[in-house]
Amino acid sequence: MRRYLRRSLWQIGIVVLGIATINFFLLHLAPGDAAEVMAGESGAATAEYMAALRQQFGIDQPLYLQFLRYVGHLLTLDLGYSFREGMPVAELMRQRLPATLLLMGSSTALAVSLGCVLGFMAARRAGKIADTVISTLALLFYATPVFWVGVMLVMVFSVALDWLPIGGMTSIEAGYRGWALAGDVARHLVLPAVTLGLFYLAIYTRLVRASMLEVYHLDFVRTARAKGVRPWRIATRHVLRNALLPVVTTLGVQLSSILGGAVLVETVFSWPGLGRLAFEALFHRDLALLLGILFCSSLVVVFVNLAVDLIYTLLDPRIELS
Amino acid sequence: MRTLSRRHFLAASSAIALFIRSDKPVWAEDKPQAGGTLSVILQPEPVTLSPTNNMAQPTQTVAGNIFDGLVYYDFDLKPQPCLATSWDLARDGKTVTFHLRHGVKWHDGKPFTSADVKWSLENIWKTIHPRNKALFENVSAVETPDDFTVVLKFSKPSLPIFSVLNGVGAPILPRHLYEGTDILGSPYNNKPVGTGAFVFKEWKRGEYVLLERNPDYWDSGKPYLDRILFRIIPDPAARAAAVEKGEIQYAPFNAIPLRDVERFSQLPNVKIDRRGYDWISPLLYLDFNVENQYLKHQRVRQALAHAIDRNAMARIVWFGFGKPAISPVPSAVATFHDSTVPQYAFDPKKAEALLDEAGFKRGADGTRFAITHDYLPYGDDYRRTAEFIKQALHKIGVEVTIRSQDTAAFIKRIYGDRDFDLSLSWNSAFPDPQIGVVRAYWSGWLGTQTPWTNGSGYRNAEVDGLIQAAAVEGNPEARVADFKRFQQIVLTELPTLPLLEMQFFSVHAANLRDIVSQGDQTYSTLKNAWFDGKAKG
Amino acid sequence: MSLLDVKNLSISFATPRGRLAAVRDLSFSLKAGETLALVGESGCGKSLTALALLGLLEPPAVMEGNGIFLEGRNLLTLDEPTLRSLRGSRIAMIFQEPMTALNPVLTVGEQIMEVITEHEGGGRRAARARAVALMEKVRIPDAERRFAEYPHRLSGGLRQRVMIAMALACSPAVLIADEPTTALDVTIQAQILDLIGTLKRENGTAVLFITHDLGLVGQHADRVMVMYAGRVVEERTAADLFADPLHPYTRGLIAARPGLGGSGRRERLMEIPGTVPGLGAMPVGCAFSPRCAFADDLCRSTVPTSIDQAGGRIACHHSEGIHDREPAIRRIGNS
Amino acid sequence: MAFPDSLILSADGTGSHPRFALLRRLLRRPSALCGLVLMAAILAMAVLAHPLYPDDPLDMVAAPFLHPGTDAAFPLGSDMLGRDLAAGIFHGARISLLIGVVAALVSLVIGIGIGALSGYYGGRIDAGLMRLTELFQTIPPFLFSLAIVAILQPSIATITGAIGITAWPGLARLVRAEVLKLRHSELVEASISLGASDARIILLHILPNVLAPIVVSASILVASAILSESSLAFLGLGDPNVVSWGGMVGAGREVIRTDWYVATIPGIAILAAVLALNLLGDGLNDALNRKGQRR
Repeated sequence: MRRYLRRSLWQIGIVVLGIATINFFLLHLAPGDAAEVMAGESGAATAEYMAALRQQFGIDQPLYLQFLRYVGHLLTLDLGYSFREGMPVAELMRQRLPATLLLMGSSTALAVSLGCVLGFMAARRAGKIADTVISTLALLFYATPVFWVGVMLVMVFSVALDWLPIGGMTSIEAGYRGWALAGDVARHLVLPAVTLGLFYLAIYTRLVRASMLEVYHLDFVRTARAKGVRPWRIATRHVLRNALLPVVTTLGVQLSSILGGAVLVETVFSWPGLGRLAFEALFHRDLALLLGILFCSSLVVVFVNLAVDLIYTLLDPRIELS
Repeated sequence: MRTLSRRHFLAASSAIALFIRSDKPVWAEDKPQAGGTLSVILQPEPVTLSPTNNMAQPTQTVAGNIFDGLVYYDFDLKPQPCLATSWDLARDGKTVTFHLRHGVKWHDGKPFTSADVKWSLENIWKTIHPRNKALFENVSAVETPDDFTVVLKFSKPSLPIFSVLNGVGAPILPRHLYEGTDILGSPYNNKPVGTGAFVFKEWKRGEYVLLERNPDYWDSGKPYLDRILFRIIPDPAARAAAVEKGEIQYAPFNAIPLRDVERFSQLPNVKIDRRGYDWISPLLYLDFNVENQYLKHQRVRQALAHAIDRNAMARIVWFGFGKPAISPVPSAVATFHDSTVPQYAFDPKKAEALLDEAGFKRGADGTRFAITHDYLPYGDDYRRTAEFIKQALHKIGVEVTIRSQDTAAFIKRIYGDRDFDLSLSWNSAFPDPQIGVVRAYWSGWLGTQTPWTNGSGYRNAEVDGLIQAAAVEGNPEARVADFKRFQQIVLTELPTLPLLEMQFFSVHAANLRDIVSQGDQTYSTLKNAWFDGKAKG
Repeated sequence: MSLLDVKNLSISFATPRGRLAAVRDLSFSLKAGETLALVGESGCGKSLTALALLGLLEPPAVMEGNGIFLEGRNLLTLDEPTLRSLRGSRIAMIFQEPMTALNPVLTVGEQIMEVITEHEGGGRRAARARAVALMEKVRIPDAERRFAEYPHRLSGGLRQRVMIAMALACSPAVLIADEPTTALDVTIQAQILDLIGTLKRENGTAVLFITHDLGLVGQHADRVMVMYAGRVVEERTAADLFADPLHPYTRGLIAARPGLGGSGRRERLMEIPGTVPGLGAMPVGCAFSPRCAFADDLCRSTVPTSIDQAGGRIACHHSEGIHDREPAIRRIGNS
Repeated sequence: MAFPDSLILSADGTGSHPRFALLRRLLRRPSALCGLVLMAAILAMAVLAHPLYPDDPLDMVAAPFLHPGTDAAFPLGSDMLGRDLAAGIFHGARISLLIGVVAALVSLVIGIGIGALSGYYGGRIDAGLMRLTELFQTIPPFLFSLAIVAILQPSIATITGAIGITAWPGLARLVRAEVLKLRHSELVEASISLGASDARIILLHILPNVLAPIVVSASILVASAILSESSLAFLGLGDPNVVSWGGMVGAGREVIRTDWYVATIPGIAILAAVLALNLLGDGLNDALNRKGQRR
């Protein structure tokens, strides 16, 4: 176990350093720098002003120095300072991270739980009407562009029916506190979480269905039948439990892709999350910020995968960490 | 449909104009009511809230509520007293004296004095302010005989400064918080302390900026609103939905898709207002890279101008929010605008003839030559303009490849690498051509890689001379004459094709009154705005 | 009285090109305390038969017949819930591969308990105690500790003991053991078969012992059915069969047998020339005729019916004269 | 139900060509048939684009915002600049499919290459390549392609490349696992002992046996590339010089509230394409995969 952890941490180190390197140099390939963006947005600029900005941002130095300094800071867990936003990257991310975790967490929870239920139902009725309906729906969710779903949900549930807010995370002007605030955030969360969740719901539904059908063909299911175990219990205790293993694996792999999806959903719903922040940082050439976000998201991914490995050992006694 | 109806266009615009005028007399007698929270769209999220080092619209829109200026501009763009109660201009135009308002306090309680103005001028306007540096260049000394008097001494007359003295044009920062610190890196840039009607409360990145009523505001009884909540909503369709639903009561700067505006003008709960943008006078233009092997020929540039139907562009691409521009000095800047300049009516035949004359005949495949077009990446309207131009030039045998990029890449390409053929952009003309217009033509900017300056690479000694002469001309009539001559030349040689005088618009809730009360409203304070009847909040 | 009576059972696959018969007209009965061996090469239909008896056939396999009577109740007419209640309690099965036949993510104890709780209900604690007792009964050493082990942690022999414990948990009337020892090595094999035999005697259980290995049959079965291509070709008492096999196929099997005790190797009966025909390619007459040294035109045109003979039943046109043709058999055996 | 495959095969196709057998197995499932028909329709659109709409689909030929069905000459209506949506859909089929297929090819080449090398050689090479794969899996793929497109500037080539270059890790892992299974098979061991070169073994003996999962993945890769392209376009990173469905959706998103059809019609085209490819993928999976057949 300890060896496993040590090896994992070592691997994390390599991966994270790799990410920092790739991103750093990729972004330096980009034409234009942060000073140019700020000058551009401000609609006026003098050469002196731009030089002052560049000096302030530290982007007037040679590339390798910038890189070494960045890596040096990373090693001390200092993510740097976003000059564009005028605050430390860590602080910016601390402000945005909860929103992203909430969105990703709730949409993943929705996708996995409902996906398991639907996939389970479809697998138990494989080839029947219910299966066809569920499988078709899942495919439709999968095939529909996420942002389109989002905009349509807003049209229906916010504009036409006026049940849910259009966007944002809270009704700031209402000044809610405590439970009222939680309720308010929950109301704001529904549409973005559903939008983002539907796509992954489709994936998990299909995955669970396929996985269960595969497990249904395994010998131990036949044994359970021969033992006279009730079909429901076979489905839940014998089949589902084994079918969940690939779901857990997929969960770890999908986590990083869900952050990409978050960019779209956060755009549609003005959700103040990291995905959108990363997107904007990219266009603002805010290297420190973008690197910080990618760095942290990869950390999260890596740690979730570690957790997945641990969960795996709980779910599947055959696997042992080594 | 390209044969279009100018009639339709006129009818449409006058209908909206009518409707704008109709609301004023009805409400003028109403007594303002206090209270309520105003939700405003802020798009995109500002970089900083300090108006000193960022001229971007979102920064200025927020800062205009926090910082009062020496003056504000009325609908005729004449300066009106604000922090300066009066001012005197010496006969030789070289000395200006401002008399400051008494009893004005910074939001942290410290008194506002002439020292703040002097410090701001010396440390900001003359040095780091991207636009004012050139205007205040000739200030040789600033004297503060007492706490409420500021005297500016100029080495040469500098009339254009009277067009930039509002809260964001010549921002005054609290000296006691900034002096001796790194101004660009000051923490107060993100939690600004001003003298204005609203006090900065909170900026939650990616979500909102919250301002609260300044209870100690010098203009007693104002502001009427309790709070202003600037909300950041990245998706245009979502912004439109929020306005329609009433979650947002004020959306300045074309914050919702142009197409929605047509529909919104039918809605009872929403009003559309095109005023408040007079001070900035936005102009959409197309830069020709005069170093390009085709575009270096004046006839080619003129031919391309004839090929673009700017009426259709205004009507279709900009949904009528704009009218064809004939000069880089917009017609709204009436004093300086010259309506007798050479004009380039939509005439594809003439365009083709000019190209033939220039020696660029259609090849076997119908193509004369191929060029690229980089458009300002500020949204779909600009991209559609580029697509419109591509198709228009295609008709006369010029193949255009549109290149998309983000802002940083665009600026580097146009002003840094100069690796472009056509480039679409807009800028603010401002009330005096010296501020916004001449930068695109003065050859002194060439080689400095400064954004939003001379993009075409144009060089004309006479034009340079006129620009420099007007800058230090003390006689207003002589300045007007200089600028008219300037317009004649640049519209003949056409390094830059003015496309449209853009008409920005604001959308606001019908029960929100006096949302526009000044010519520089959209960069200024909302202290006059109030909610009618059941106020929100 | 017989505990299990199978009457004219046929199993076939529904394919787009019509039905393909896999088991034809199978009839037998099984008495309390009796072990009946069903012997044949892989693919002859013996495993299908086992599943059919449990009612576990799945499409496209279908069965029909005049009845499968388990303690007098016709399984063919019962609904699924009733069938389920009989499976595991009145008729149980031990599978061939104890590794894959056990759920990898449940402890062996839980899997044994499950039979008890599913069929008899009762508290978990009581079920647990019984499960441990069962584990002891099948001679799993240190049963209390092994209860909480996962299958992959146990040896093959222990796993098969777990399977047996599961099968016997509710004292079934009939136990089907489908190649219970194929996956085990020889020493364990004997232990497991002895265990089954002992338990059978203690409980009066009827055992249907399915195997391809004639070597095991002699010691552990009372009667033997030899199956070829879906049909029973010979049914005799074990003693009779080994003393005097009457069907050419049986004779081939016995002759090819590598000495008593068997080795459990998977290379099966290579000594009989030819291969078992596919379901879609059945010969018109006797299915064995292409491989049979005695086959004549009659064999190749008419399917032999099963006739009572020599204390058993044999389906061969020439079984009565088989001894006259002895040299031919020897020739097969030596080739 | 477990019964030997040999039985079914001998029962099923007596000597028919295996490729037709595959097709027949595909056609037997209604969902795969659906996918096949849809895909054929989309291909037909791509082929017929030029004959039916010989003019530039970017031309402004109609009045702007002509709703579908109001003018027989423009059955799907026109967009905000008066471009014929039907012409756009037909021409867009070519570009969208091109982007999807080429991006998938890029992923396939990288994914198969890395997966095969990793699985075949094992050891250090495996460890190194798997670290690289993890690296690419850790960076959110969409964000990554977003960054690449933004930096290299949107054009059909950069969009395609960026999608392709970020989509391969899953495939690489899949191929690696399959290769690992085959690496020690008798066939491969025999080839090695006969002195066949590694390249020959990988190309001739291993990859053909991994073909089934690769074919299935390929169809899904094409589908998700088409989706990714539309997402990029939604965020304003499309190529304005060509008509693609994603680009059309992106162009229509501003008016999605007022003129829903402008974004919805190309959206439906994307949905149809992705649906078709997935149905085909599922069908192929069932037809190629023995396990799937057992149901």
